[in-house]
This record gives sequence, structure tokens and C-alpha cells, in this order.
Amino acid sequence: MNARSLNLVGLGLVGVVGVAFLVLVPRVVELDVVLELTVYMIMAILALSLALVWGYGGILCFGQSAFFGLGAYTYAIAMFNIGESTVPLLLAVIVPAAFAALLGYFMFYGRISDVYLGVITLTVTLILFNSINSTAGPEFHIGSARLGGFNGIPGIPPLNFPGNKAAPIDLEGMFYLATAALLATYFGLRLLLASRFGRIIVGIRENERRAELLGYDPRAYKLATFTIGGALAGFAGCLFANWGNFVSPTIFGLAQSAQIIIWVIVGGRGTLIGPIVGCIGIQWLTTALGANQPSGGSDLWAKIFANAPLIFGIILIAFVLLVPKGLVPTLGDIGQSLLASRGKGAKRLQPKRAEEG
Amino acid sequence: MRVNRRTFMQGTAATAAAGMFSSSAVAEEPINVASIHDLSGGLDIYGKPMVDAMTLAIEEANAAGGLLGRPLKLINYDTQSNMQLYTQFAQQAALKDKVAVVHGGITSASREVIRPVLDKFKTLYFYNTQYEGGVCDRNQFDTGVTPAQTVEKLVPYAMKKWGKKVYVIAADYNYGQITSQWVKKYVIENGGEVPAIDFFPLDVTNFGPTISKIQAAKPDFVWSALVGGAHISFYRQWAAAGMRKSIPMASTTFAVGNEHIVLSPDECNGMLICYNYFQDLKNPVNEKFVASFLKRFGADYPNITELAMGTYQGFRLWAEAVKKAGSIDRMKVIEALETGISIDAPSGKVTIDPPTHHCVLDVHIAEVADKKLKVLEDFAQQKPADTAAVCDLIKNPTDNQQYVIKI
Amino acid sequence: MDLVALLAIQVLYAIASLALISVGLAIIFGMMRVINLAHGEFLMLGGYAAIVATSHGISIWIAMLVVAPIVVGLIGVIVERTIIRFLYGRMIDTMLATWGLSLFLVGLTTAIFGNTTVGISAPLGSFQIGAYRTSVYTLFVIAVAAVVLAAIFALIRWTRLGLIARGTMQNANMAAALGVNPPRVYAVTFGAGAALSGLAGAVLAPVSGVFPTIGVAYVAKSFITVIGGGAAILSGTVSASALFGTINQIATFVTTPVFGEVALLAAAIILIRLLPQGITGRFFRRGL
Amino acid sequence: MAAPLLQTQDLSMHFGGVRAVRHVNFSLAEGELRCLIGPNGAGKSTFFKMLTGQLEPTHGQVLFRGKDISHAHAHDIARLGIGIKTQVPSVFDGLSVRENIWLAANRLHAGDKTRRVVDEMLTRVGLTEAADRLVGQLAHGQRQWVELGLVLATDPELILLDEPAAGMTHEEVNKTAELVREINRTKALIVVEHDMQFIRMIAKQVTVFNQGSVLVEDTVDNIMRNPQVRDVYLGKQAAA
Repeated sequence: MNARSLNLVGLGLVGVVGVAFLVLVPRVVELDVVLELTVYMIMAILALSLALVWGYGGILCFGQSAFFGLGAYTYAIAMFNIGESTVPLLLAVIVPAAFAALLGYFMFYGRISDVYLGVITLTVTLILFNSINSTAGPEFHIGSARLGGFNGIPGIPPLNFPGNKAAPIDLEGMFYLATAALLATYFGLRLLLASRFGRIIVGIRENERRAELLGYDPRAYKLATFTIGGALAGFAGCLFANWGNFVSPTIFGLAQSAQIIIWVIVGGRGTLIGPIVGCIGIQWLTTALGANQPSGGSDLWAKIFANAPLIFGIILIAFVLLVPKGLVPTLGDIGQSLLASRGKGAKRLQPKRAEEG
Repeated sequence: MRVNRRTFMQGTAATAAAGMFSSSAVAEEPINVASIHDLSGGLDIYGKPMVDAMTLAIEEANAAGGLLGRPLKLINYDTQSNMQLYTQFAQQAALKDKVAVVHGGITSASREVIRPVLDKFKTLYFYNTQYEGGVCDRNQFDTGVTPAQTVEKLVPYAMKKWGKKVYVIAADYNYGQITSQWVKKYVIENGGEVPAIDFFPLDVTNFGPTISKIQAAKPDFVWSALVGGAHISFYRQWAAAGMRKSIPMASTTFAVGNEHIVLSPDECNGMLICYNYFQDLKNPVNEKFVASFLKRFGADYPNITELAMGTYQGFRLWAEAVKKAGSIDRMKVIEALETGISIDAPSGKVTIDPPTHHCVLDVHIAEVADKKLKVLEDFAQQKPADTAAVCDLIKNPTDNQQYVIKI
Repeated sequence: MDLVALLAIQVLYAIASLALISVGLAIIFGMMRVINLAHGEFLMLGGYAAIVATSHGISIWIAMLVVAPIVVGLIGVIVERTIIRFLYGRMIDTMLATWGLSLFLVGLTTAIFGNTTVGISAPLGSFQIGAYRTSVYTLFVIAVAAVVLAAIFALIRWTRLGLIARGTMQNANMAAALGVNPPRVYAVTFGAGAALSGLAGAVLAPVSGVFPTIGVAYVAKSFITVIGGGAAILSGTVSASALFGTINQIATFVTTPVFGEVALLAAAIILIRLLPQGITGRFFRRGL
Repeated sequence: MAAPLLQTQDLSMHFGGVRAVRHVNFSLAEGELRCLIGPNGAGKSTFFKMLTGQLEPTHGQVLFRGKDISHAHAHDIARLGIGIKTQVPSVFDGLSVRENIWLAANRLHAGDKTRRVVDEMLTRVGLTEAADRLVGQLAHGQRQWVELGLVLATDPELILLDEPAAGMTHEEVNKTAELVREINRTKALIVVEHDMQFIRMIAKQVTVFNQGSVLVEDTVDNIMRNPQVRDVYLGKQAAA
């Protein structure tokens, strides 16, 4: 079996598992699990947005949450003003994308790279956090939507079927929507990465100078990648605002930005399935750590195990030091060497391709 | 202290009955009660004592034989100061754990996240924190004090003591914004003036320029509605600038967490505060409560807070209503609560106010004195007049919103 | 007039505290090209070290100026030996690992100290400027910043360690060429940066208080100061602190603390856009 | 005489106080093959970087077919038809050989045509066997060939080669010289080399750089005899 057909099998597998998941979950599990899975699916779309920007585009973005938050806020504000969800949904994609394009133009055409990109994107998301956080007063409103400052905007109306205000999408509907959106995002990105554009951005990530000397303008490609990433994150933000019916400035915070990075690191940079796995795994762990808290205990060990930042810190350090490629690529490597040893060299070891996954 | 004879009789009867059947109670299916609070992250200063109080309340109830002959099981969620988890855990509590009641939420933001979820999944909700007032929802009960109960008392008290010019500084979010408006209203009603209201986001730690501005305004005293760990540095910088001795301070947020323990006496002695509960309240119910609390959580426990007592009383009110209703069915318990149920709590008598679902309770003005809170004056049975101005759930049982009360 | 004097002190204080919280990071960045995202937690640990020491009866001055830097410096050496040294040359991985360290330290201090830690209050009292009072401690912080910067200047200018440091700042391979043992230089540098952070955290503890998550408030600002300043440790830190401190404090005084913060961050973005190598990448290129 | 393909006028590059390239006036005719020699640090690589837009000159101009490209972006210059093979191979290490060449060919061609061009190029640089291997895993010599393939696949008018024979075996040097001559049938080249044997195999005209400026420009044979060149360059090499 060669790399290409292996790839196709993988793609088919993801498709079958994805569709089976979509169809079966609401029939098999309780509503609370469906709701929880819904938010995992939404966050996985966010993870994919960074997987594209950082994993494939090589753009170190520490502020992906800025676009996620903008998407959520845009949807909320537009929804209170318009009341029918088609336009708000579109705006929730367009506004973050436009913002990403503006910021990207400023950065890439200013030849800012690497660490400085990280600093600027982080700073931007902190500015948004600070600014939105200080809009608690009644004077801060856009149309009929009050920004609410620290408290955020509660009671955001849900999406409705396009054009029909009276038919809001219910909880199960949200699950179908989120899961289908995740699958569509995944396959869409696979297509994008297999296209000329995708191969060029990977080339730019691998060696920007060489790509330039071949006649590609890295600035334009990075800008496009960053903008697509912003649009996807905004879309995820819109779904998130729908899921919880609220949005608050913590969506822009340092903790949220850190989380997205951790998902991608844990799952694996340079893959798509990795960040999805990382995202769902970490989200599940976060929930599990918060639920079933011992009450009234003062045992130090209990405190440590119930302590989310401590555990995440250890995970992040451990992955950077021990599994720097991330889970999925590392498992892939292990699998391949197992296959190779079983095949006793009868088949030549296939090279691991950078855009696998 | 007036004890309502009827509730007293019922209480003893229930205890006796539970005692008789306590052996069978263990075998019964437990009643799940959820606690959803921040136990890590920035807000855990507030969450920790609340959960401890909840734990004690449930252990006491179980020791007395449980409720309706069934033991109680506390399901404790830590939201890690993360709003997303409030939604998730409220969903889990309602759908997976099928709890009889949820106690939880600290900030107004977290309450507004939980409230619609529990409305949707028809699960009774108690919000036990002091807050800005105005929530009107038949599914929710609020056992914390609101500005009309505390600010209204503390403003004239402080003005009489110090003077009529009041500089207000507040945390920049709903609670701070609304509370500062109440302060302004009461100051003006009492013939004073408010030269400025300054708002600070919750993570601000540099107050140097503000302290200069306050000095320039020369107020008779400063009203603080600052909140959270970062804002503690205001009191530090204020004292370091030598201001504590020249301009005094009053607050309805100070010492809700652990501010007076973290700060040295030099930095906060003499500050006036006003709450429903103080650990040092002198009454037999409280003395017994404090003794058992300290026995359970250690004699060095920093401070049994206002919010801890809110949670304890919230649970007791609910338990009382369950006994009265003879069921944990949500509507039956709500109806029982709406009869105006009362308990004899450590803070004094606490009664549900049926139209607002808030509480009628005692408040006390106290002074910070060497890491203790010294009670100066008591005000019996204060009504939630602010929420009552906008909310009547008896007339409009389907009302469901948080009013912004016109001040 | 007295208001102007007061404002001047506050601007100086803002500059001094920015320089203090940034200089440890600047040393680690300038000499090792390591961006330490656990920097805020080093400051936080400095505060805790001072508090624990004072509660054991040690004089507050010794606790702040001696105990805190030693404790955090040692922690820095341990961190360098157990984590950082495996990641040299992998700038982004170092950032991520130190971000993990930052979360870990927040979690650990919360588990050990809880949230209620009795703070230390600012000693030295206050003084009068015209109609205003302000704390003497403010002046003390300014003085500490000045002394720290002067000491670093002397160290870099006149000692062998300083020679190595200057060499490394200009050419990363220089240290090896000078025949020094790079692992030791790195461990010492990282420890020294951590120790300065510990000192800064302790000195600022009486002003801003100490709680496990306070590092977050520091890290973004010091990060921006260092990047804005560029590679030269001293002139970079001083020039960026002066610029950002002034903007922040004046904007805060004229409007609100939020706007002060936003003005600082916006100034930083514009600065990095105009001078991607930082202030010293463009000016004072030969500075220290 | 026809207009030169490439011309520089008073071209200079300063880094802080260091003057890496000083007042260089250089001219290359259509179809010419020129060798650049000079000791390390003479400014040859900096000169190449200015020609390809990787550095913006401090003074002076670069004219390509009469068009001023001194301030153009690297990618625009590449599109005008200048390709460069750098001293240390600059390739896409994380991608396979085929993908590397594809990235170059893709700029000019589409679809099946691209695939055909890639296959041809793989044959031409002798990497058909290794087409699916990751470039990062190849030996140094093979990576040189990959880079040459990249440059050729973009079909430039002018190719700059920075030490193409460095680190090669004698046999490989011969093969490279042959390829360079073959390329020169259709394209102009500037080759930086130290290996005089190699230079003899390919070039007629040689330009000698020293301390940032052009020391002398002459035929290979004359250069070999020039005592000045011997002093600054060959003498040094002999001493080493």
C-alpha cells in the first residue's frame, strides 16, 4: 500500500466514523452527553483553525481566541439587532475574517515574523479582552445590544432555519449542525491543503526564503491563510455563542488562547486530525477535573489532582519535552515502524509526508 | 429573636421522624444536590467557603437522618473560573445527575449563564451571593443581600459619622456599576454629594493615579465597591500613601472574600461594612454553628464569609421547603417556598419574600478591627425593596428576566 | 504645581516598576534568546518567598532584597537544568514549555498556599507634597530600580561575566569561542534573570499584593517591554520602560486605568510594527 | 553591442559600519557565463543577495534588462527571471523531492504539464529514484541537485550559482561542469566558485572581488597569471 492510498483509506475512515458519530450519538446517549459533545465539536473547529494557521501556515498565532471571540460577539450583537440568524451568522464569519485580514496585512506586509507574531497576536487579544471588559456601563451598546463588560451578553437567541425566525434550531439540531460543520471543515481543509494553494503554503512554512526566490509572495499567501483561519475561528465562535447562549470577555483571555495552543501541540502540529483529538481530549479532561470534586477535603494530593492549571502545565511541558511532534504523528511513527518490522523490509518504508493527516 | 412556632414544631417533628427511620434512610436512593462554584482560578477566594458551608449543611442534614427519609448526596462541581464550564456543569447537573436543586454561581455573569440552562431543563436554582438585585425568575431563589438592604443602611450611617462628600470607586462590571448608582442615590437623598465615580476592571493593580485624583477631590470619605484579589492592592497603596488616617472608607464588598485577613490591621482598621452575616454575631444559633464549622474545617479557618452563610441558609431554606412539601418535586418545592418559609439561621431569622423570591433578613453594620469584624449596629428584617419595585412573581409567575432597576 | 510633582513621581514609578519587572526577562532573552513565559510566576514566587520569610521573623528588608532573589534564582537554575536546556535553539518550543511551567507554578502555589495569604504592607510611611500625600515606598521602588540597573551596567561593563555577556549579545557563538563552558553560562544567566525577577516580585509585593495568579498581570507587560526594547539588555529595557511607562501613566491619569492599559498595548504594537527589532535594534545599536 | 542583461551601477551595501559591497559596476551580456571569485568575505554572497532582492542596496542600482530592480521584492525579481542556487542548499526539507520540484514548476505550469515538467526535471538532475524521499533525509550532494532542479524548473533567464561544486567529489564536479555548460546554451549564468579547476572547465571571463569591490575583470588565463589576484586570493589559498 503506498502513501497515497493509505491517505485515501484514512480519509474514508474519518468520513465513515464522522457520519456514524453524527447519526448515532443522539440515538444512543443521553441529552447531557449530546450537549457536551456539541461543545467539543465546536471547539474542534476552533482547533482546526489554528491547525491551519500554525500547523500548515507556520504562523505562530497566540491570539486565535481574538477571532473566536469576535465571531461570538458579532453574532450576539447582530442577533439582538436583527432577530433573524442568517445575516448574523454571515457577519460572524465576515467580521473576524476582515479583522484577521487587516491585522495580517499589518503584520505580514510589515515583515514581522516568528516570535514577534506571537507577541502581537497575544497583545491584540489582550487589548480586546481589556476593552470589552470595560464596557459594563449602560453607555456601551451597539444598537439594541448592550456589551455588558465583564458580565458579557447573556440570553443570545439561537440560530434559526434560514429565513424562518419562528423555527429556532433545538439542542439536538445544534449537535447535528456542529458535527456536520466540523466534518465539512475537516474535509474542506483537506481539499484546500491538497490544492495548489495548500501545497504552496506548506512550502512557505518549510522554507519561506526559497519560496520567495521561486517567485511566490509569502506575504500574500500568509495573509490568505491567516484570513481563512480567522473566518473559521469566527464561525466556531458563532456556534459557541449559540451553544451556551452567552458570551463574555473571558473568551478573549489568556487562558482561552493557551488552551487552543495546547490542543494543537498535544494533538500534533502539521496534521488536522491531531488538533481535533487534542481538543476533544483536553476538553474532556477539563470537564472531568471539574466534575466530582471532593468537598471539604484539605488533603494536599486531593488539591493537586483537582487542580486544572497544574495538570495542564505538566501536560504542556511533558509534550514539548517528550512528545514534541504531538500525539497523532508520534502514534503514526510508532505504527509505521511496527508495520515495517512486520514486513521485514519487504516493502520500502514510505516517507512520512509533511501534509499527512 | 422571634421563633416562628409553627416552623419550630415542624422542624422538631421532622427531625424526630427522620431519627426514627434513620436506619432505613441509608438504604434509600439519595437525593442529589449540586454545587457549582469556582474552586480554582481567580474567583476561588469566594467559592471555597461557599462549598465548605454547603458541605457542612449537607453533613448536618444527613446526620439528622436526611430529607424525607432519604440521604442527601452533594455533587460538587469546580468551574475553574471558566464560564464555559458553568454551562456544561449546569447541563450535567440537570440531565445526568438529575439533582433536586442546584446551588451555585458567584458572579452575576455566572448566574446568567446557569439560569437559562436550569430554566430550560426545569431544575430548581438557588443563587446565594449578594448581588446588584433585579433578577425575577420563578425557578430561582436569591438568598444574598441586595443594595437596598445594605447600601441604604450604611450610607447614612457613614455620612453621619464622617461627612457628606463621598468619592465612589467600584469594580467595572454589573455589580459595581449598579451598586455605585445606588450609593449615589442614597448619598443625594441624605443631602450629600458624589464628586466622582471611578470604575476599575477586575485585574487592575496600579491605583497610584487614582489615589492622586481622590486627594485632589478631597472627599469626606471613600466608598469602595472594589472586588477580587487584584483590587486588594488599592487598600495597600491607599494606606502606604498615608491616606487611611485622613480619609476613611466604607464598603459593601470589603471582607466578602478575605480582604481583612490578607491586609494588615494598619491597612484597613476602621473601615465600615454592612452585611447579613458576621462570624462574631452574638446569638446561640450562630455560636453553635461557628463551633461546628470550625470543628469540621479547622480552628484556623480564616473567616466564615457572608457568601458562605448565604449558601448555608440557601440550603436550609430549600430543605425546609422540601419537608413542608413532602416532596422534592420542583413545582411543589417552589410553592412551599412561596408560602414565605422561614428559618432560624445563624444570621437571624431569614424568610423568603414570595413576590421577589429574595429574602427578608437582618443586616448589621460592622467595623474592621484587627482582622476581626466588630458589629456596631443591627437592623432587623430588611426587605428586598429594590427588586420588589420591579418584580412580582405572584402576579406574573411567568416573568423571567433580570431587571435593570431605574434609580 | 504640587500635582505636577506628584504626577512626575508616578510616571517615574511606572517606569521603574516596568523596568524592574522586565529586566530579568530581558537578560534571559538578550543573552539566551529564550522567551520565558513563566516570568510572571517567577515574580509571583519572589513575592511569596518574601512573605514566607517575613512570617518566619526575618526582617522585611532582608526578606525582599536577599531571600527572594536567592530562592527564585535557585528555582531558575533548577528550571534551566530540568527543562530549558533541552530546548536551546527551539525558541517556540521554549515559549510553550515555559507557558506550561507558568500554569504549573500557578497550580502548585494555589495548592500549597491557597488563596488567603497574609500580605506584607509597605513600610516607610508617607510624605507630603503640597496638598498631596504619597508613599515613601514609591521612592524606594524607584531607587531599587536605579540600583539594579546601575549594578547590571557595572557588571556588564567591567567584569569577565559582562564580557561574555556582551559577546553573547552580539554573537551567540561568541561565548563558546571565548572558551567558556556554555552550559554553565546559560545556567548562571537563567538563574540571574530569575533572581532579578524574584527581587522585583518581592519589592512590588507590598504594593500590588501577592496571589497565585498575579503573574498574568505582569507577564504581558514585561514581555512587551522586552520585545519593544530589543536585544540590548540595559538600553532596551530602559528606553522601552520609559516610553511605555510614561504613556501608560499619563493615559491612566487623564482617562481611566483601562485606557492606560490599552494605550500601552497599542503603543507596543505600533512600535514593533515600525521597529521590528525593537528600539535598540534601530537606535543605540552598540548599547549594552 | 547589445544592451547588457544585467548591470549594476555604483552598487553598495553597508551593515552598520561594515561596508560589505562598495561601488560595484558590473555588467553581464545576454547568454554570458561569468565566474566570480574572491576570498571569503569579499562580498560575493552579499552581491548575490542584492541581485535577488534578499537585501536592499544602500546605494546604487541593479538593472535587469534595463529595468531598475534594486528595490523590488525577491519574489518579483524571481518572476522577472533571475534564479539563485545558494551556498548552503535552500530547499524544502520537510517535503519530498517531487514536491520540491513541483513547487517550482507550479509557478509556470498547471495540471498535467506540471507533472511532465517535474518528471523531466527529475531525470535531468538524476533524482528519479529518490523522488519520493524527504529532502531533509538526503545527502548533501543530492540536496545540491534538488536545489538546482528547483531553480531550473522555474525556467529563469539568469541563474546565479553560489559555489555549486563545494563539497563534491571529483566525478560530481565534472558532472556539474557539464550541466553548467549545458545550461549556458540557453541561459546566462553567474557562478561563484573557489575551485579554479572547475572555473577553467566552464568560464571564459572572470570577475575578482576583494573587500567589497571589483578588483579586476579578465579572461581565466590572464586572471591566473595576475599577481594582484594571486596575492589577495590564490596566495592566500596556497598558504592555507
